[in-house]
Amino acid sequence: MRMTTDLDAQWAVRWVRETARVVAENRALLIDLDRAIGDADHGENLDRGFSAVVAKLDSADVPSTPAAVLEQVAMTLMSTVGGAAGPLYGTAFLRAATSVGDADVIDAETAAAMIRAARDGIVARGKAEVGDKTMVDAWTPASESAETAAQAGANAPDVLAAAANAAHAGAVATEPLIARKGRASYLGERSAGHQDPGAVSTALILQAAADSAGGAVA
Amino acid sequence: MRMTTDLDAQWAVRWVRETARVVAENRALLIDLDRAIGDADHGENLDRGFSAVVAKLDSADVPSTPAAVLEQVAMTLMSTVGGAAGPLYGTAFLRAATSVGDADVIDAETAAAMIRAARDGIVARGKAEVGDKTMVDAWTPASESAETAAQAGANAPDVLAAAANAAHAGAVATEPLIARKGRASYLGERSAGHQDPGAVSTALILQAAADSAGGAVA
Amino acid sequence: MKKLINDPRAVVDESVEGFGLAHADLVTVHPDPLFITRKDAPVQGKVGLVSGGGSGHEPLHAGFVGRGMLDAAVPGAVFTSPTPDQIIPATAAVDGGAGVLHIVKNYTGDVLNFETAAEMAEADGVSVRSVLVNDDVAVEDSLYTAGRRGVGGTVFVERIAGAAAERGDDLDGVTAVAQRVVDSVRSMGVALAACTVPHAGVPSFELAEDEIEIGIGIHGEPGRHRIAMEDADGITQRLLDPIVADLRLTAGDRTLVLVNGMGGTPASELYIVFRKVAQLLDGLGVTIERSLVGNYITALEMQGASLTILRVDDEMLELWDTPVNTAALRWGA
Amino acid sequence: MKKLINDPRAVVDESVEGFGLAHADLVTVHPDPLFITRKDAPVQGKVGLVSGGGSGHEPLHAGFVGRGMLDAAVPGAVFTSPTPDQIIPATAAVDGGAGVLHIVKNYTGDVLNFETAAEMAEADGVSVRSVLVNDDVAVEDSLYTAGRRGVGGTVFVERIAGAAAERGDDLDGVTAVAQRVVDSVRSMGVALAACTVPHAGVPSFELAEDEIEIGIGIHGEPGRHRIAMEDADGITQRLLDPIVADLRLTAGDRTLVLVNGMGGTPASELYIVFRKVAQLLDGLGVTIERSLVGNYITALEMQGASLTILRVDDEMLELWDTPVNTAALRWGA
Ligand SMILES: Nc1ncnc2c1ncn2[C@@H]1O[C@H](COP(=O)(O)OP(=O)(O)O)[C@@H](O)[C@H]1O
Ligand SMILES: Nc1ncnc2c1ncn2[C@@H]1O[C@H](COP(=O)(O)OP(=O)(O)O)[C@@H](O)[C@H]1O
Ligand SMILES: [Mg+2]
Ligand SMILES: [Mg+2]
Ligand SMILES: [Mg+2]
Ligand SMILES: [Mg+2]
Repeated sequence: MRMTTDLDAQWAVRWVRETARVVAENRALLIDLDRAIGDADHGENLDRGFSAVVAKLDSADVPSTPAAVLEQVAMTLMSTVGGAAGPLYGTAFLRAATSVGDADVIDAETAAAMIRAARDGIVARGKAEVGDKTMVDAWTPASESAETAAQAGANAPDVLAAAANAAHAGAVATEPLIARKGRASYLGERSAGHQDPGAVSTALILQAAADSAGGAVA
Repeated sequence: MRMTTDLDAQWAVRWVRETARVVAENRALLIDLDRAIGDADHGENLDRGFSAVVAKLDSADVPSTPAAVLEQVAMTLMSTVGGAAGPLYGTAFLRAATSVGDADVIDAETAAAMIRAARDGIVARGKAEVGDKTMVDAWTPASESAETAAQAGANAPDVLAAAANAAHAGAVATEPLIARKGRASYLGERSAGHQDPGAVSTALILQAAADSAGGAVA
Repeated sequence: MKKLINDPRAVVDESVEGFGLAHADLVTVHPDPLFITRKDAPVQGKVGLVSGGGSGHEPLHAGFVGRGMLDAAVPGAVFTSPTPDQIIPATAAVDGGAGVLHIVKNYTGDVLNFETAAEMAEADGVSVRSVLVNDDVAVEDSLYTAGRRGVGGTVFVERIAGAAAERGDDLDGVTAVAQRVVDSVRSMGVALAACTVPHAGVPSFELAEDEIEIGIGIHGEPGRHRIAMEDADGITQRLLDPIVADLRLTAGDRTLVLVNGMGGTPASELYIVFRKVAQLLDGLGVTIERSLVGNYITALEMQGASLTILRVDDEMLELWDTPVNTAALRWGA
Repeated sequence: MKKLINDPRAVVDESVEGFGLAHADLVTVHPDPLFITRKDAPVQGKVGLVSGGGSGHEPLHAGFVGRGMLDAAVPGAVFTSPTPDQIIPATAAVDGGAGVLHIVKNYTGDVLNFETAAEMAEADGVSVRSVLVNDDVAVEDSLYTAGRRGVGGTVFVERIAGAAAERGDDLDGVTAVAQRVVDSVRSMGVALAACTVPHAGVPSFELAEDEIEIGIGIHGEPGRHRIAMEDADGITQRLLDPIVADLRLTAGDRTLVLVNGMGGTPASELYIVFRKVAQLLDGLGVTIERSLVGNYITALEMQGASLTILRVDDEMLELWDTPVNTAALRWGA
């Protein structure tokens, strides 16, 4: 069982390629969400970033551990995305890589710890709290659900699936909130009524993680 | 008969006041015509000019001869209208004044000569020929019809009415023409299909002259 | 129509008043009749330079009043040439005894009003010469038009003639330099969207989302023809080609280039156009000695650009580089 | 969307390339990673000034690179802050041994990317300080926002800190001057019509024909509230009041005023706004010592304006008046 469900470097590669695909597919949606309460670049920024990530994977030898893949993703995002999302997602992938260490495969608990590390990195960089209408509102329930699933004995793919589901719900739940961090906060009460673009992209990224692992997603 | 139909200084005053009125009334029309093949200011320019003419009449003793009234109109138009129409109409009224001399009243022949002088002044300033799609295309038939009417024994009001009718027809006839003078000439063939704003305003001005004289206009 | 204005009829007066307040160190605004002179006018012994025209082309002309450029600017109503009763006192106010040059853009209204003013100023004892700027290659200079329009080339004429006047050239000399610039400068413009004249209240023409107007002037008038939208490089080629042809530019020629915004175009787009102009001229072996990129002669908030190229010689370049101190063009001071 | 561009993704690269070609005497463009330095960088012994941010605000920042202002500008994608891998080499390239000041507009993205870059540049042995510009009074500086945005005040910070660096102040001194400007400058903006981000292709918001947005920033984002269209004098009052209140301007205060166009607003309208600002400040007994009116920090082709007021003292004014030679701000040189 362990042999088939733990996550290796190939999974990490599939994850980022799948992320690039869904980000490209949802580029216009993310731009539109950001247009409503921000500056209309979130979809473009992530598309540019993950395209670069894929280009990098295509051009060089694929790193041999999941952490090495994630670190390469982190560096590429940091140097190509820009804006708020660049450093935040960059930090998330960097912390995720660090938390995984030099293991060849990621089991359920490590997967949950990896998501927690990513989430904590974002909070450390951006200082947002739950309810501020940011990607933290997707990462925090994702991390909690992942931990719950891991404790309940789920395998790694299912841990990711739990995280993805919670992230989706968290993203949807940002709609009525009034933003208190990031660009949307300038709008005050006018920020209510729209989902946060970063929370939505977080859900897409975690969904890609689960899909690449073959986890059972609701 | 002569006592009642010849045109005195009061007629000249009525003429310019009536012109101010119809120009204000047709301001948007003249702007629109100029917007199509020029720069959208003809109505505004004439409205500004004739408003100033009226203000001048209101503020000072009314000159005692028709020529003196017309000369005052000429100077005011020259200093308030600007653009192509300012110097052209200014010259027209100045030449009209000169042609009338210091007579107290204008009879039919003088009226025809006055229109001829105005028309010739415009041609001298602007160098346009009939068919160039300018105000000359209204003034020229107006002047010819006025002369024909005067030779046929019409009284001064009817001379003006003949001029006004011909000016109207001349203005309408500019529609299919391709402009060769003024701003509309820059459009080349695209200038066809619109009446020339200056020809239309000429018809309005001559119509006002006739109306103020009580001439029988068709 | 949404504009940062009060009464549409007060636009020019209020705007020029604000200009005078913002640049009180450079200019004096004479309110009635309206004209603007450089602070230290008349400069004794120097030829005075007067230009003017309809408003709505800012910074032209008031933005070019000051040392090394114009002595007076005479603004008319929006897109309407000024009247002689403004031009005459402006001319008198800048006559330092060496006479005055009128720089007139070739439009019937401008020509007629400046002509009248020049005659009357002469009658008042001022020596007046005129040059007609007619650089727009979109308009054929033929029997069938009022002649080519004066557009972006005006900036070069005002600057280089202004430098010649500052250098101390006499009236004939300044006139000759100005005429030399007129003879060597050509322009071509494009509009992506029309402008709205305040007193008209509606756009001067309507363009579909995929149409542009080629060969536009600076008065919101429609252009020579309407074509399907193209990319910046394609449009730039369309602006450049007729200028190169008309000026007969060939390898070894030296030029001064203006990529001008019509008022509503971001600077970033103008630089994309300049990039292509530089590449294309480089390909022809033509050198760009100096350049300007920005809003220099506009049509209110029109979206679009124009390209102006002047073939320069050593003297023009030397004059170009002398100090100039105006609201919109400044160096060496 | 109609723009003078080629590929929407190449807008920044091509525009900066054109900028470099047009101002080859002033700047060097480093293409990959993209940043712009002043021609003679690094100036030995002088504190280096680096600023940057999303593109689309031109002439900010590249237009302010040159003597007496910035040593380097780092442009991100449109409305997107640049990345550390651009900021780090830009910082290194302008370090003349006296350290480098980062001038950062207060947006989460800018703050995070410059923070990272500063840390890494420090690790590489460059002394780096930062100032955060946060002058926009439309945004409450409270627990409930990301803090006030950096807008027009940036121009004053870059200029005055740049002058201090040119004067030879050390890194602490330049930082202190910059911080003093930040502490004394406030801004407020209005939009009449939105802009269109090239990669988005649709306007960033929709306004009815009789609506305006008050309290907008420079990223095409909606403002604090939407009100019915007013005349220029009324709008100007709305921009001025919160600034006067926040700065506690009172009779006898001396100021530097910027009436800034957002990219699609004619200069004539900006001067109408300036006229009212001058009248209102005069009524308060507040002096305008110097002023700028024009497009200095834009949001693509947005229609609208912002007002920035800096309370100045003798030293700031003296620094302001020293020579500056950049593409967009130039005097005494
Ligand atoms: N302080 C913060 N902490 C966490 N997430 C943040 C913070 N600020 C912004 N974000 C996230 O970043 C997203 C915006 O990213 P993006 O549009 O790429 O950057 P920018 O706001 O610089 O244009 C927001 O939707 C939000 O989820
Ligand atoms: N050379 C000319 N001769 C006669 N009339 C002319 C000439 N040029 C222009 N016009 C007339 O002037 C009218 C335009 O006037 P107006 O719009 O007030 O001035 P402008 O063209 O300067 O904006 C044209 O419709 C035309 O009738
Ligand atoms: Mg964004
Ligand atoms: Mg007209
Ligand atoms: Mg006109
Ligand atoms: Mg952004």
